[in-house]
Amino acid sequence: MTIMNFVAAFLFVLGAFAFQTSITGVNRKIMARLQKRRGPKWYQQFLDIFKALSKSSISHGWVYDFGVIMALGGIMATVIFIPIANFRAFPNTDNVFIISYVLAVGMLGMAMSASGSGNPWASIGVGRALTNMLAYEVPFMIVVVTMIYSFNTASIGEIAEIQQDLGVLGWNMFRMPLGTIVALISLQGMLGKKPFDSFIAPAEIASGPMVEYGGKHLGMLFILHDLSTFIEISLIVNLFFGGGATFLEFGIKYFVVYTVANLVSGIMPRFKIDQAVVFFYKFPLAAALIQGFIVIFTGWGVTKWL
Amino acid sequence: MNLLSILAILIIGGIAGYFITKLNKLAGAWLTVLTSLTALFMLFGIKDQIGSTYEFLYFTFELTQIGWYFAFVLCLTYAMSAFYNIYFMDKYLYPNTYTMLYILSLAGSVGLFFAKDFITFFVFWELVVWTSAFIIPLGKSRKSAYIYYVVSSIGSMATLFAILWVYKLTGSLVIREAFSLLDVSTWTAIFIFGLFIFAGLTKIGIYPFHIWLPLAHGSAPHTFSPILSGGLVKLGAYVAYISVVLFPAYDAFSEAWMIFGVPAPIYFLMILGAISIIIGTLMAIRQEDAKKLLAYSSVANGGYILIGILMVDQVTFAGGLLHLFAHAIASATAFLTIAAIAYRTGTTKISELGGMIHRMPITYTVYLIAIISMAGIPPMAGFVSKWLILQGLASKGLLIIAFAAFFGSIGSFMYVFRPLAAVFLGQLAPKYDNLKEAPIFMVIPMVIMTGITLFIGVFPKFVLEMIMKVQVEAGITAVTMNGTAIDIFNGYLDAYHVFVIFGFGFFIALVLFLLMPKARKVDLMDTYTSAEFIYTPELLHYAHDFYAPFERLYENHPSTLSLYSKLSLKLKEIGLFVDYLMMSVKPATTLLWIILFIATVSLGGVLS
Amino acid sequence: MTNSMSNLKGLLNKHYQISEFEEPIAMELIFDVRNDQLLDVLAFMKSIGFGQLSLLTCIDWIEKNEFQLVYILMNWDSGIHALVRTAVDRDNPKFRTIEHIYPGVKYYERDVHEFFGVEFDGNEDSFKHLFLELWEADRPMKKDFDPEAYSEKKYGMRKYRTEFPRKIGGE
Amino acid sequence: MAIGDKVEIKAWEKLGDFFRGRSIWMMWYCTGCGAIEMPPTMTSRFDMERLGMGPMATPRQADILLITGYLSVKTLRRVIYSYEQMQDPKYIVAFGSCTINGGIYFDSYATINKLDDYLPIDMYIAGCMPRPEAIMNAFNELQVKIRNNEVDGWKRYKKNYDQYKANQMKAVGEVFVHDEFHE
Repeated sequence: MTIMNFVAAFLFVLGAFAFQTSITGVNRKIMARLQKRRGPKWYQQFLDIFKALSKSSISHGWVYDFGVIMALGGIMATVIFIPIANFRAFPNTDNVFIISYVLAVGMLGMAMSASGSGNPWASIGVGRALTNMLAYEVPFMIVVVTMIYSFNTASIGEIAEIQQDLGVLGWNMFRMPLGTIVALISLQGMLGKKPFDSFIAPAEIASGPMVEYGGKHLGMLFILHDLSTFIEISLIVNLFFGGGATFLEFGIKYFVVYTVANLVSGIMPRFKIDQAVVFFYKFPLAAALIQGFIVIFTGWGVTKWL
Repeated sequence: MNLLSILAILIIGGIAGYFITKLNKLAGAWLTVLTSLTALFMLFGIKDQIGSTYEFLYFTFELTQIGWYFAFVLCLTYAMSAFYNIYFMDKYLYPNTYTMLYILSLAGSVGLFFAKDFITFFVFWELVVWTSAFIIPLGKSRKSAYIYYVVSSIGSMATLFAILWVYKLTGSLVIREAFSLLDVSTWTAIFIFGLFIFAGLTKIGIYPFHIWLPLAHGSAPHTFSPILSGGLVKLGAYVAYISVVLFPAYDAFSEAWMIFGVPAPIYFLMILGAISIIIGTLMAIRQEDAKKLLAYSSVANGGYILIGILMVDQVTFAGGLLHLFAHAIASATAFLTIAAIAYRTGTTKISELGGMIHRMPITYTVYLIAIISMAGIPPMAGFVSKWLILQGLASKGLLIIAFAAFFGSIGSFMYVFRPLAAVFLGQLAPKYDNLKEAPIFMVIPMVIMTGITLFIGVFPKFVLEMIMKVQVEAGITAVTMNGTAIDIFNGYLDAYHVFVIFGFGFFIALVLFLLMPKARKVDLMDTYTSAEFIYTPELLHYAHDFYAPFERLYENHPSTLSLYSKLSLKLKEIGLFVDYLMMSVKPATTLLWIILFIATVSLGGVLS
Repeated sequence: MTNSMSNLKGLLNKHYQISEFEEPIAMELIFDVRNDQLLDVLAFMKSIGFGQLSLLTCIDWIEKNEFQLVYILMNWDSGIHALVRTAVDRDNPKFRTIEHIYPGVKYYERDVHEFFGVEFDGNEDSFKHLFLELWEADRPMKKDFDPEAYSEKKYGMRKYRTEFPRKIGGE
Repeated sequence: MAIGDKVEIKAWEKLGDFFRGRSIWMMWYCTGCGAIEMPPTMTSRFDMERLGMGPMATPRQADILLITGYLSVKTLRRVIYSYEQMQDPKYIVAFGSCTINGGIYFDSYATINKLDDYLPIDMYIAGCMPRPEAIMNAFNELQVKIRNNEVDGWKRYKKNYDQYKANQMKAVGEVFVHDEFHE
């Protein structure tokens, strides 16, 4: 807990923000090419965020501001917990449950400030966001539990290292294929990408919780969105694709996973919120439980390997 | 200053309370505050006399670590809720009986935790059941008191039967001694274990016996529901502790059938706990009344506690006990905030309230921290306990229970957020314009409880040390701590580091926020309504049917209450039929009985 | 389908002595009715199958100094559109409501009142405004209302400078 | 304050202009017949996103309000209400001649003739409805002007606010309508 840790953590957060925002910019170009148009410049996402920060803003009361600050603070703390390629801002804080629950602090902060804005659309959007979270989080967590049970550790960094020691075939993508499919599906829900983004539907509920945000609040929420995307994608890369031995390897895997998620979201329609819940409690939940029972009872893929 | 003096103060205080409140209601209320506070401080006084036993008439008490821990939780909830009596006393029909029953129920539960033999245990158990059964009808409905009493007495009768059976088998009534002498076949062991834990299931409100909890908590007087869900539910946890740890459950079922490495009867009870988590969460999400919502959340959290205690291992057991503490504080605080709102506005229905934060900001912050702890989000105490439970379940590989645990914790985000958004945030109705903040003696306990939740959330060492002593006393390997971090074999949680890093992140966000030009304050009604003009705040407040799309999924859900009423109707029919057979005056039935008699006699002759 | 058209005309002629009919296009019948007969005719038409009142509108004949109310009915079975017309005095436009025959006419009567000023007693809603917000001038659809003058007075016209640019080749 | 004279611009506004000039969010409020020209401008043939522009759902998030064509009195009330909900700095682009002098609806009792009386317009696009090329060219032009800090519609609105309000009251009577449909 020395000053160096805090400086490293701050630089890490800045780096994560810069890295993810530029990848979002590149992906906006890829999405444009998907729709046969040229798309913006790669640094357009930076321009949007700093433009939003430069505008004047309104406030609906202290909880409206406090919620946004708490959300961004929670998300920045979660970014500090993420281990990448043997870099850890603080030792021993990369526990899976800590990351997924501090992520919930960010969600709760934004939900509180959105409802505090007094707009009914914001409350409807938040209600949908929490229902959506109930849908995608449970199957993902079951897969994570099976992983903790089989690797006997809940720290993401150690799980990534174990996969790296076993070489390329050691990645959980090959060891637990069903689990990886479930994780990628719930990744769509985590990122709020197309099939499961009914809580920020722009035309239907005027972009849900974001309805009353403008100026610096909107800029901070854009930063929050990019950082939470960074957290979720690096969570998936570390747990299922063997994390990176070096920053470069991690970056490539990160880009591939994010682009695949973006392309899937480019072509998918939008589920109604109760359809999303029903969908997640059919195939993904069943696949997660089957994967769990395979690993626990027979040990394939973890203890016994071909 | 020993255990007997605490019990003496409580019992004498209770009886004296009856007469004092007759003279002056306020004095009676202050009496409840003083007695529960002295009980709490004296409890700390006798912390070093662990292990000593006491004798009084034919009651014997023994000061154990586990008893001390439970008594500490109970006294804390009682003391904090007692402050509310000051304001609610003149709202009750019979204030004097209320004070007496209030203090006697605390005396009952404290005596129960330190009972050495079964008789003392059962006497104080019945004292608690009776006193709380009479307090509940002081609130809105009598029917819920009947259901509460019936379900509790089923549990206590089952436990009484088990006690007498153990007494017949071992000849001793002292709890620890009787259980150690007991060596019976697996099936009788399962039967005794089942009967014993029955009282625990009914008190915690586990699946088949959870029907009384929402009714009793929902309609109990505003100051007693925090105690009901914060304190009295924990009695069931104590009985579960006895029937799993003192009664050698794990080695009694060692050769029983094993599922997932857990003996079958214990695994069955954990499944019941898991079901009650899921049912509690689903029902809490769709409640319209804030108190019923919190009652169902107690059902869900009761499931967590039961699963934690049943596991009796290093991590999940500690998680269960810590969750007991964290849930007691968080649920009591949440109920107190709802009571404060009911005191000011007179209603607890979510759709009738809105925008309370503008008039009651302190109550809002207290409620916010309470639900952060109930939902198990860092940096609150609820997170540490849920973390322990989830780590334990993950290490044992119990997938179904883990599914229920995750469903419960993610679902708790939904139902804790519903009152936050619909009652506290959103538009303020004009009729609540001149609302004042909760009075001073309501704010004090709320702030203390919030401080405790936050403090234990950041430094769990203080409560975990008590739990480690309990684990050592129960013969389990205690959970290991190094410095402020919990360091177990498959996980590492330094709550203090998490809090500091969260503070660091918050600081960066705050600096970024203050760097930018100041935001212009805008009224709540000046909001985006797609360019249409709306002037009445009630129209613009989204509170009724908050999770409508999700609730539609399980609209016509099967309810256990209707199952029981169907059973009782079936019973009535059988009764009527027997009555018709035996009591009717028609000659045909007497003729029937004569023929039957002759047939049996002649048949008997043939057979022999 | 002509027989239903012809026996419709026969019925109307027998009961209400309406003789002249117009059929501008197939399946459409237009005829005039006196004021006092209108309610009976409409009730009669509804009874023989004209269940839908598609529209009530009004025409301002300023030279004949009368408003002409047109009720467009439709018969779902035979597919015939019937336009029942009646005249109302322009200076004192009073008429009775037919809400009890065709309830749907409530908002049409309110619309006609707002734009023409015809009062339908018996339907007290019709005196409230419907489309025009905060309107204080005369009824806009009447022919003696000059919209251009109103627009100029209320919203003002853009003044264009009349002197043209200097001659080409000037400095 | 004519646009011509350069007032001393604080560094903050200069930096802001750099970003505001390259990323503009359009409010999704189609007021007239020109709105149908926006989809082709946004989709693959002309792709407005190349300029860093995209639609946003609510006035709080948007920077630019497009008045696309004729503007009836009732819509003007809603436009004024939305315009005032937008965050500074905000711009208005008016399409076609109906916003300049009433266009073909100059003699209608329901539509206004001179939008400039009621709202500060930053840019007009000629054409009875301008094609996407004209719209893209106008947006490009607008972005250059924003970068050089020459767009001050919102400052004009704030400076002579009561003049604008007086004009609005003359035409609209009362922006906030109280009747049975808006209680």
